[in-house]
Amino acid sequence: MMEEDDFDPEQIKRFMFVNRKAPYGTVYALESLETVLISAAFDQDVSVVFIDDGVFQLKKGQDTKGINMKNFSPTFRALEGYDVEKLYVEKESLEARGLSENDLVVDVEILSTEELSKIMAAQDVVISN
Amino acid sequence: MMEEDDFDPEQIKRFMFVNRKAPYGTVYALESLETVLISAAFDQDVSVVFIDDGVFQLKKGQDTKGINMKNFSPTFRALEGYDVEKLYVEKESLEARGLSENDLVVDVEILSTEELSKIMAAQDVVISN
Amino acid sequence: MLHTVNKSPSERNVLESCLRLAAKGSAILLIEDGVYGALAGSQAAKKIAGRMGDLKFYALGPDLAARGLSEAPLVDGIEVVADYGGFVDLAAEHEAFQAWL
Amino acid sequence: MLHTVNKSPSERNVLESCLRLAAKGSAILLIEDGVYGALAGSQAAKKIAGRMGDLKFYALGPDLAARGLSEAPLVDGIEVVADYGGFVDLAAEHEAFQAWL
Amino acid sequence: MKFGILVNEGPFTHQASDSAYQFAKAAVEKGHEVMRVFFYHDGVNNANKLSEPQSDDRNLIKLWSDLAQEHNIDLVVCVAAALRRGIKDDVLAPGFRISGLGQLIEAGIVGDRLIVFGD
Amino acid sequence: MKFGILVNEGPFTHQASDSAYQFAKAAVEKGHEVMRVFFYHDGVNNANKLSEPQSDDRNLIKLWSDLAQEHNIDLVVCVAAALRRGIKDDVLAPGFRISGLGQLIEAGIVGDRLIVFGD
Repeated sequence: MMEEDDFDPEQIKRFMFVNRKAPYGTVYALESLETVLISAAFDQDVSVVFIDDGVFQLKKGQDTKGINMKNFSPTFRALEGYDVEKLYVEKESLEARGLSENDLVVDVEILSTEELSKIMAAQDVVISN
Repeated sequence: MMEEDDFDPEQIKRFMFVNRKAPYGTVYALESLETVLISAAFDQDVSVVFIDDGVFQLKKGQDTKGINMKNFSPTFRALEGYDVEKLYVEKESLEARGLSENDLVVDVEILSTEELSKIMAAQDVVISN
Repeated sequence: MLHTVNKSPSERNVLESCLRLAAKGSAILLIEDGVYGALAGSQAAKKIAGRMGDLKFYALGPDLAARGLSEAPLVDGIEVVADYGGFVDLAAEHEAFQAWL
Repeated sequence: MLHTVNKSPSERNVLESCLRLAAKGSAILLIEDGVYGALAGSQAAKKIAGRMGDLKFYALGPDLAARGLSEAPLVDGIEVVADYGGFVDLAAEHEAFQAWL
Repeated sequence: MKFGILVNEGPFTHQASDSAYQFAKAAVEKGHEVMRVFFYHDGVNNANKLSEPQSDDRNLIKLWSDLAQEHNIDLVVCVAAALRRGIKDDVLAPGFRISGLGQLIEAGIVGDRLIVFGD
Repeated sequence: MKFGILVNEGPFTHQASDSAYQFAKAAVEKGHEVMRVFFYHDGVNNANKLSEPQSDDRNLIKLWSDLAQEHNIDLVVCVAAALRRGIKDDVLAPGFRISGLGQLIEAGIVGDRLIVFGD
């Protein structure tokens, strides 16, 4: 963890984007993804976390024609091309919703609550919505 | 319950305003109260219900100076002057929050879930927020 | 009475409150994020099943599809409403309407 | 890490998620409708008490007062932060910040 | 049948306005009347004509304006909620008008059903 | 200490903007620097100068403008979120500017803390 006194503008910070909300019912999931894409240009240590209903953002098979919105779930697959490769999903959140890794549109790292808790505690900047 | 076919514009309808949200964290409680006040001018059969966190709207002793908002809880006492006299509180919601009738700013009718359920089912127009 | 529930049952207490207070004989339509409540096997599924005898349950098809749930197993007895026209029909058939928000 | 929770625990699952994932040694400040979580005797109170040993809990005074809770009994061990200056102090003392929304 | 509709949330942030629009459109397509859509709370932001969504996204403000024009639907924005949130005649999209909360109560009295969408 | 602040919700509907304002005010009063307040999602509505609350209510837009002017705080409205919601230069209150999401990331990099308020 960075100390106040020796802040170095060249130093890379750990940015974590926390997604706890389902897609489409609200716009937070989509607009958070837009922020993640922008953050990629800043050469920081970026991770994106999906917990609680946020895991539903990654569900395969979304078809939004009937609600007249844009299906943005394919964009998660584009993150790798932006060098955003740390996608974390909490195992407990996934299982509580009857989902498994095979149900997700993109490869993610599935973590226990304790593992995720440690990673969250090590962040410099946490952006939630 | 009114039938479609014999709608009479002179007939009085049952309007119920349902409050499920706490005050100040969001504006719904305040703006719902503004609607109740306006509805009083229309000579309808108006009731106002407080369930779940909505019961917190009626808590005595609110002091909003520190958050720079207007304390609107005294307005509930003014409802009687507008002939809005049916204020219902669900007993279960009140007790789950450790509150009793003495904690409330205004006289209300405290109903069991079953009693309230029957009254709700008999409404013509339900306005929630 | 037709009730709508538009919140995920794992995020908020909306479905729970609706199930507690909806009177026997009324209908509940799950819309928007409320359709997550229709998924079989969850905590919410048990609560819905517990009132399947005296309430009628629906879930809005376009909202299920948007969330990738068209093929997902739903609680037994929940009827999928194909489109917004079906929502309108339900609203017309029932004498009044209550949104649980 | 300083965490804030701004939702009532009876309406949403925010406090619960925060308690599950906040790492040992971090602090949790209840603000806005989150201060209802500080009330003694509730379901949430038990969950907070269960982590009182390894987390530090605070509740924002102005938000308690606005909701008529200045005199209400709080969960043992929750410290009331007198004003927004106290919130700023907490944010400065902890190396990072996470809002649970 | 005569429907009134209440929209409590603004465009984009919550699905409420989308759902209400789809409901209203389906209702008129089925031959029902949508006598009024009342916009309250953040719902008043649905009337902001400056809104300019991305080209591949739906434009809810325009959708409402067009539906209202085509089917003679009364789109009413609550004056008190709108003043707070800066929705005034300067930015009002076609087909919307600003009026009082009484218009909501009236929709409840005159309409056969009041359908509510919110957060 | 150098604070960045993120506001995710508009004025009045959620307490987020109030809490953020009180935090920012307290921070500068304690001698800290608030380098930037970034308005995202419905937060962009905090910049709408047409907002006219009742006379006995707080005017959050004016409070933000005044605080920014007094303490030289950079108030940045996200351009993408603002376009969707119809917040443009025509209605922008004094002290606010419209810019990209990069300004939020930059606040995270340059500031010592990023404090987030939302729904």
